[in-house]
Amino acid sequence: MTITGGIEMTLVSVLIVAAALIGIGLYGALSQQSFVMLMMGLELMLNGAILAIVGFWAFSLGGAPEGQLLAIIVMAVMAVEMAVGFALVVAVYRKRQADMTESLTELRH
Amino acid sequence: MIAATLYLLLALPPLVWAAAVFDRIGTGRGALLAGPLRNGAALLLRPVAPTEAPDRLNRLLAPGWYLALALVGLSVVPLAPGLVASDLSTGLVLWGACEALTVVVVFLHGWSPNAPFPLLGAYRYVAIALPAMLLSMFVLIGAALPAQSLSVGAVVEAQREVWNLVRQPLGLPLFMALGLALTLRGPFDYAGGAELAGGTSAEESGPALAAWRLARAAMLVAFSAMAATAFLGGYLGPVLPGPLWLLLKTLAVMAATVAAGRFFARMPPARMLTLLWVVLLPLSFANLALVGIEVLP
Amino acid sequence: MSLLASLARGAEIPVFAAIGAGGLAPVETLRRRPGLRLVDTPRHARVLLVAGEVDAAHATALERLHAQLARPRATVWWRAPRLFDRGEIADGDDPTGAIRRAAETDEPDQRPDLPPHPWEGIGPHGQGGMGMMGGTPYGRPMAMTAEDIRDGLALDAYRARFGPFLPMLPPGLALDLTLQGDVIVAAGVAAPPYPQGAESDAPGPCAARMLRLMGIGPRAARARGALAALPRGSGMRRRLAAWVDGARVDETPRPLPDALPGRDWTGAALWLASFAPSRLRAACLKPEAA
Amino acid sequence: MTDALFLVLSALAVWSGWRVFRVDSMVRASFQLLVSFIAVGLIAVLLAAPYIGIATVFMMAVEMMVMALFMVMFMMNPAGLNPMSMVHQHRFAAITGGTAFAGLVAAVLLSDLPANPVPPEAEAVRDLGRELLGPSMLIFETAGVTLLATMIGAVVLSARSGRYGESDAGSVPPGLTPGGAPAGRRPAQGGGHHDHHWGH
Repeated sequence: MTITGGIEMTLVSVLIVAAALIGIGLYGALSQQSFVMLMMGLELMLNGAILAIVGFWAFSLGGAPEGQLLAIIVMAVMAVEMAVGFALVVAVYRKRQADMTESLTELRH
Repeated sequence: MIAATLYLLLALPPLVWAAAVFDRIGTGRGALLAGPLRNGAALLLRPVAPTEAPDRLNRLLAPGWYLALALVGLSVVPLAPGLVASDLSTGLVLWGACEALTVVVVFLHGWSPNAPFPLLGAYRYVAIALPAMLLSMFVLIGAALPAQSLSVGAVVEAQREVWNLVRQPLGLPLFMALGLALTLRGPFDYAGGAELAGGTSAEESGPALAAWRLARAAMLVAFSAMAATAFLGGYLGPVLPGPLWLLLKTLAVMAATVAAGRFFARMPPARMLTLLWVVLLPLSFANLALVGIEVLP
Repeated sequence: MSLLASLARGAEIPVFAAIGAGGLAPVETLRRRPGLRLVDTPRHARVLLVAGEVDAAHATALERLHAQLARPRATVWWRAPRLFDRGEIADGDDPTGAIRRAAETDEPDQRPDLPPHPWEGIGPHGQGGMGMMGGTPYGRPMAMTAEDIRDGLALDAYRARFGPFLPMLPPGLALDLTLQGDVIVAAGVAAPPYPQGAESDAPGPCAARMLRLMGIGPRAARARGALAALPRGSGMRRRLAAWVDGARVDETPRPLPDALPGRDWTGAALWLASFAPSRLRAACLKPEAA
Repeated sequence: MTDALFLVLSALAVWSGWRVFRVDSMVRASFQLLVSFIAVGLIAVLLAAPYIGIATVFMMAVEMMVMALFMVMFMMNPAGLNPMSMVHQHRFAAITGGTAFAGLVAAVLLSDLPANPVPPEAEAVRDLGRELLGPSMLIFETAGVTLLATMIGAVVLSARSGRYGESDAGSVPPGLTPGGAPAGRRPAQGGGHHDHHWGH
């Protein structure tokens, strides 16, 4: 027992934190009406994914660098997601003055 | 590690004061040495003016974060072989994170008072500072290439034979552009400036303003120490002890940065944006490519 | 605390200058005076210096400015008749003594400390608009999307009056601006600049004013380099070059409501500063005469 | 010490992640998300991955700064003067999020996780560098090319010039339903503002 009440930094505890981030992110992505807030939910889920990847790398891969590589790829995915997401938001806003999900029930021109 | 932290904390106040003195030289006001202290004391005795519906927490904390980022950035600078406050294998990346967070903090400083000029300053600053930061990343990678390491200590050791300033002459001038942006001065002071009535600090007064100016001076010290380390060989030098060399080089970079801030005019932001993306960023690519060719075995 | 106070005793007095008619050139002489520091915003100031006559139409604006100085604060009227019954009067060429005396005093609020517009509390959400949009909470219209003239992304516009004592605008000039980001999309002149003496049309002070907006002092070598900071072929650059060479500039600007839209804030401030004060005043007065 | 730090940082990461969807100002929301990322980055540093951890902080600071700018641009509630809730299908979202969390936790607790920690003498950053520019160079380069393509695509998408002329030029926008009333701003209503008043 330590000052943390027995909680230690193990693979299980790291993964539970990651699961919590993914759960909150999913809630946000589903519940938010604004596109920008929706993307925040996706980012939070990817945040959890990075944590899980780094956790697995640290505790179960024996230091093989591929785990870190995967985390870097996820970061690149985040950058791509945000750039394309914001570009689409701007494009849709120019076209329809819409920045909320309900105003885009159709993608037809 | 603890010793290095102590030395840094001891050296910072006099260096911050030196930065304020440099800022005063040539303004024709006299009282070079005592003036900054007196003005600071007078500011501390003034009240903090409220604004309408501000973000109180961020308004209160922004100067503190700015100062903290300066300290964290300073902590990766080695004072002598093996004498580093935070001995990371990725010191340069940590410095980069401090740069990025500085942009966030300046934005918060302008956003939190809920007033037009601070917000305009915050917006302008972000638009200019993000590409300036990008620039510094390429320049710092160039500094790290000969060392084959992201550790700041290794970057210094790789300069034993020849300083990076000689090996990659474009590096320091380009890095200075970032320094001007980080420390909100002269041609890169898009957060403030006379045309925005002080920009992000237009609504600040009293101790909050004093703290912001102190943090700005501390960031100048941190930037100068980093520039001296990455391009001027840090603690390396003959005869004198290492930390003294670092101190002298830091003071030299500080003086050069202040002078550059006085000499170059601030462009309208659109023109500066073009300059950054069309001229300075390609220059930093060229710098990186040259360094890469140079270190090819 | 007493150490701090004794240290602060030797500090420079931060002064915000509200410039009235004929006050521009005299205030320039204060810029390098030891013991004083002219600041860009009333929040940084200890003393409000009213330099030159401010007409009664701007009395309310001046009183609001007074309220923006944190207390303790003081007012000095320099070559200006009092508009409200506070502060010291300074005549002659040097107000330093009066400013020093004023810096020992404190003045209460000139205006009652009330919000300019109370919370309306109309409608389901209190702001008085339809649904969640619109309305005028606290007397200010809720921001609404409006046309953007630069790249057509129609986001919320910000409408406000800027002036008449803003340090980056010619003194007395009050503009009703609509801003998209920092780009001006519509402009109206609410009040023309004050008349200034002939000496403020001289090349030296004009160049110095413009260079100050660009963050540098008026040394010749720097001023030459500063030309490169302005867009090539622009009128601003041409006029600054003329001033730096010591030539007078007698161009009259286009009417402001036509010329300002499309410029960003910095460009607009520099453009306004690139005309001699008398010519700018003439351009602002002409539409009224017509 | 490490465990205590881990506990504090994970609590911070989860709490600020939760606050993202609870604060009323979008700028605050994006900086709450930044705090969450910083906490995760510091946990990664604790987990002996200093490069990943600090690079996360660095990247996310920039990304959230841009996010905050977009937030302000598209914010429907300037200055938080109007109380408004921009949430839909709240119950469904909460249940789905909760289920996802529970399922993941169950998977973590029930599965037999391999234990093969990083050896203390491993040089994580050096290994990563050799991997990136050695065996996995193709992956790394592909990521680079993808980012380049993204940059070009984002500029094309968000620029004013669209496929059929200027994307905002005066023509009537298409309807939200086939043959329906035009969406977006209607000039007849005398001024560009949002037509949609959903919420609640």
